[in-house]
Amino acid sequence: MSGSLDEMYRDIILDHYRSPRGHEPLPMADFSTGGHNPSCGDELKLAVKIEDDMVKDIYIDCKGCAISTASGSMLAEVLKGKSIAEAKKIAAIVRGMLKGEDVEIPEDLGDIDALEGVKKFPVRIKCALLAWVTFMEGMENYENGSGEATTTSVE
Amino acid sequence: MSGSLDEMYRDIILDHYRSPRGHEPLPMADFSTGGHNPSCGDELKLAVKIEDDMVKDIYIDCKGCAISTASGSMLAEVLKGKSIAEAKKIAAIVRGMLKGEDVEIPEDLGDIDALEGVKKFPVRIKCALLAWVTFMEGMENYENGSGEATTTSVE
Amino acid sequence: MEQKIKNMQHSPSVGLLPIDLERIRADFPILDQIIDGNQLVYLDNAATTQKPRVVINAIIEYYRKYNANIHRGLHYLAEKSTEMYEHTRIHVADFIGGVDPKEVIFTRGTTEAINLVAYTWGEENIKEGDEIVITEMEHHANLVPWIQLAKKKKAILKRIPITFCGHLDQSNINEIITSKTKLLALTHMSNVLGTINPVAELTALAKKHGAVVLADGAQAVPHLKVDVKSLGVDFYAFSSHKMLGPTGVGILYGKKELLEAMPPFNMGGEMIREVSFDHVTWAELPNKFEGGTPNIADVVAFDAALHYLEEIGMDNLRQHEMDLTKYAIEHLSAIPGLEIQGPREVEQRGGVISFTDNDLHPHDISTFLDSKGIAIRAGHHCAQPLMSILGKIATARASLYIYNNEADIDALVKALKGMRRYFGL
Amino acid sequence: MEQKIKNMQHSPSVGLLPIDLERIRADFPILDQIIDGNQLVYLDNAATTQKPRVVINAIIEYYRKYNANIHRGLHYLAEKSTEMYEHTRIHVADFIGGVDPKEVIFTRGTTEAINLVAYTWGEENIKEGDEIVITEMEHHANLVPWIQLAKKKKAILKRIPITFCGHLDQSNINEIITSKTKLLALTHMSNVLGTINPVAELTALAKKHGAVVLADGAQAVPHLKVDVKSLGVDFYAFSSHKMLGPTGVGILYGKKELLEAMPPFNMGGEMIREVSFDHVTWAELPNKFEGGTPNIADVVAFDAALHYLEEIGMDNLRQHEMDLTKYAIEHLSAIPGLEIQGPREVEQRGGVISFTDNDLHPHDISTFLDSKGIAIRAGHHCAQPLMSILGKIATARASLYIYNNEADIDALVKALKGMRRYFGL
Ligand SMILES: Cc1ncc(COP(=O)(O)O)c(C=O)c1O
Ligand SMILES: Cc1ncc(COP(=O)(O)O)c(C=O)c1O
Repeated sequence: MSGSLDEMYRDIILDHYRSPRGHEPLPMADFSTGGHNPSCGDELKLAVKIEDDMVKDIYIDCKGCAISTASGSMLAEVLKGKSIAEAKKIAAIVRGMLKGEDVEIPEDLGDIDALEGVKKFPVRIKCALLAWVTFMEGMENYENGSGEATTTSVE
Repeated sequence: MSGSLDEMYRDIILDHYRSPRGHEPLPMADFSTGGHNPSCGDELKLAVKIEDDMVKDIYIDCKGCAISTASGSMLAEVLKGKSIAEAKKIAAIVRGMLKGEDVEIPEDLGDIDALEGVKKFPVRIKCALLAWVTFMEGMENYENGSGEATTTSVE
Repeated sequence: MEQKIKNMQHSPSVGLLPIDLERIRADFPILDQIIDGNQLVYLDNAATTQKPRVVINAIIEYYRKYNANIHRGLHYLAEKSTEMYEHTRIHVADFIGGVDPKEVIFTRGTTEAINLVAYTWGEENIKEGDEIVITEMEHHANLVPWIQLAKKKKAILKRIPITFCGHLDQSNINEIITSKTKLLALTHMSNVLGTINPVAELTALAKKHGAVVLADGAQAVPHLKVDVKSLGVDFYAFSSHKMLGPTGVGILYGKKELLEAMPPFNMGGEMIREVSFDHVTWAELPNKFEGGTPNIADVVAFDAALHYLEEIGMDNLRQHEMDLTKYAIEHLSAIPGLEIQGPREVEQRGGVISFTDNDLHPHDISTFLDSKGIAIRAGHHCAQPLMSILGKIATARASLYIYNNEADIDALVKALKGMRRYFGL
Repeated sequence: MEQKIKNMQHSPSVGLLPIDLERIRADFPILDQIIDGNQLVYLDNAATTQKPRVVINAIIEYYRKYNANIHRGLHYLAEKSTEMYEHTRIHVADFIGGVDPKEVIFTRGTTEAINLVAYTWGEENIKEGDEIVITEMEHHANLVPWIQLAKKKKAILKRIPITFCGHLDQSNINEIITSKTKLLALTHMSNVLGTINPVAELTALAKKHGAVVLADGAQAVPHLKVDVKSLGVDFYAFSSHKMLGPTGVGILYGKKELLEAMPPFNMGGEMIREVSFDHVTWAELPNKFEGGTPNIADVVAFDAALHYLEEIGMDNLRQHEMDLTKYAIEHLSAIPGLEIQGPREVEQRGGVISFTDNDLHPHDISTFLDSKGIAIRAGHHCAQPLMSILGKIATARASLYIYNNEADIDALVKALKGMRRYFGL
């Protein structure tokens, strides 16, 4: 393998995997959407409550591997309480980082830089990406006023 | 190559190639037919005059290589004057010999055993075969009363 | 390595076999690999197998001494390479039970072999309302072409379900295979469950209704003695790379009458008889289906793979794999949280062992095992519909071949035990 | 051998080149062959080329160290082999002028590449009454698929004729390529005449009428610097085995918009996104067109062939072949009874030299030369319609590549002179 195991499965990742955040159902969500990684079979449900242009609360449930579960959990933790603009910016940064673009992770993003270890495992990058691109697409649909739940895919 | 050059191009073959027999036009033929080897482009015209169940005369013209030309020339020489039954038997023997079957060439067939050298050059066997199978098919059509000229192919 | 071979010699189950596992392992250069400090344990054989030295050498020898384009050449190299290429065809014909070499078509792999049938026989013979029967355990290669053909022709796709134990469920078979069935397409051995299907029996039933039968032998020919004539199938497909041979070579066996009646597939050189701008006639079998320059070197080298398998003996190979599969299933079953798919009885299955962990995703299992030098596969194994039927999003799959030994299984089992600890479960 | 290399060093035309022919020849193990007492003179390069040691070694190395199935594996070998396979794709994209690697599809060869387009783009886009334009000098691979498609769709096949000198005759080109033209399919370099066709120019004309253009680059990419973007073509096909690479690998370049809109070809693993029993969606480019296990080892080794060609430099290679073609045409023309086909000017042609003897059939020529260790090809070269236009039943063809030298030509010329004596002419 290209990287050492502990580089990917850092303690923070394993912690998020074992006790994922954002697991409390969110019945009054403003939008809910789904993510799917056909080549892995991973499936993800995401619901977001918006208030005053803020991401008030996030529900996320991932039937997937440690990486996609932890990544989704981190998303829930980090984006909760952020303004929509901030949340979108952060999601774009994480996506860019995972895709190997030259972006810098702001210091205050807490656990998220633990995802960088995944980059050494090219096949697993899409696992880490799933939650973030699902959020981005869901948010875009919400802002465009399309209330329909869609399914975002990564390949 | 699998055999030595002189094994295939025996003097007898080269002699038949340089002065092919059966080249005199046969205007009153009882049947005429054509042969074709698509992979080589070889083309052959054959006409036969029958009298009293005898192969009275043969015209053969081959636009082909030394082997197919010589083989056709030998056919004209050997089959001329034979009874239909005999001619058919000889053609079958030559075809069998070229196809590697366990047949014996009667001694009185003259030059024909010179064709045996061709067997060492698998790709050239069909060249030697062309005249003989064309004759056999033409004769069969004639005997079945189908007067139409057909084209026989070897592959 | 030393250590492992010693283990083997002490193992009664394998030690009794008339095969010399130590010698066999030494024939496969890649097995000596050290990856990140771990000796390679290769258990991804259902995906592709490793190659013995004789196969690699056959490729080298071909390119060093005989390389030329085949069929039309009148020079020494062209004659030699044609002869070698055609020799493999004769060998394959013999290997699958003594068919006519004209009935053996070289393709890129199983996938192309099945698509060939779909594009030619299928295109001409499947009509609106006809029924195509497949099974729920098909690999995408023996599924997607038929789904698409059925859609195009407005034909009906019916499927034979599977039981909880991973066998074909034949309880309603007479409602599934009927006089409306035009094609039965089924796998001989499942690449997920390991199940060996009763191909001869189902073929006999399909034949009673006049259907054509295609069997996907990608996982069967490498592991079982296969006789396509006694199976009775019309078409049979498999891949060289899954049976010690090079990548890029597959075989379609087809009954002569069917192949002769079918239109050609890839059109170009070698597959024609005569071409003018407005009319084309086709070459005889098998050339009609091998348009263009084939994968000559690898077809030639595949011969060496067949020889190698014959030297071992397919019966010995099968016995070794049954013993090892039994050993593996026993030891894997003892690991808490692990669930094994497919039949338990080794007589009814091959050495493809799919498993899941109650808590861990197969991808994490595979990545973890990789860190110990153990190569398995994780995912849907190109059988997405089967995954949903099994209620799994994916499985981990360890798959065996002739060079695997008990030490490989021991390494797998030991690593899996450590895994749950690593993930804190 | 010694003798020949000495000859080379004395040859001014080749001696001036920035290539070291002696070193190049030493890279090709097969060139040392003694056949029936004669040193091999290999002049059948248009059929297939020989392989340098680096290519053979790349295959060995792949099987000894990296062999695994690609794309889905989460273990070291699978990651490595996927990376190597995809690396070749990037290299090919660069080699043909810097296209998007997604636009590079691996096939078995040129034939499959063209058939892929016929079965997918052609099947969907050619309608009754549409016109497909080809040339009179097409190889069957770029002819039979279009003849059959035209027949099936009731489309019209039109052709660009050739002049006596073996060029495309453009005098009526505006009546041939019109607004009815849906596809222009033409060869970049003729495998019989050697003619290099004005692909960019004709593509521009076809594009004015909104047609799609496919160029058959099987004989061009190995010998010329090709930039598919500046040619402007939509599809471009070529084969690894004709440019020092292994057999069993071909390339289809296609413009992304077209490839994306096309249905897939061979269906099975790796080319799907999601499969259920009644619905299938396709993977993204390039996977959509690479169903099943590809010819991994040979794609990986093709990379070494590209490197080798780049090290020589395509411009140097072309210069060497022009010099040698000139030398060959000069000396062959001086043989009584010999007729050479195709353009005389080496700037307008490649090193494919077809010739006939007034009295001898090409098969006899080829067999005779073979007895001297000289490998040429004789026949219709998979271009039967061109043969009838030339009024020949077949031709003999000597074709050059980078490792050929003047000694090879000298041997050919000497043998041809002896030949007429042998046959008593
Ligand atoms: C001009 C041309 N097109 C197509 C082909 C077919 O290539 P392949 O046999 O590699 O598919 C050839 C070679 O035979 C060729 O010379
Ligand atoms: C049962 C089965 N069918 C078909 C295939 C496809 O074989 P290939 O990828 O060699 O075309 C495979 C292997 O992946 C398989 O296991």
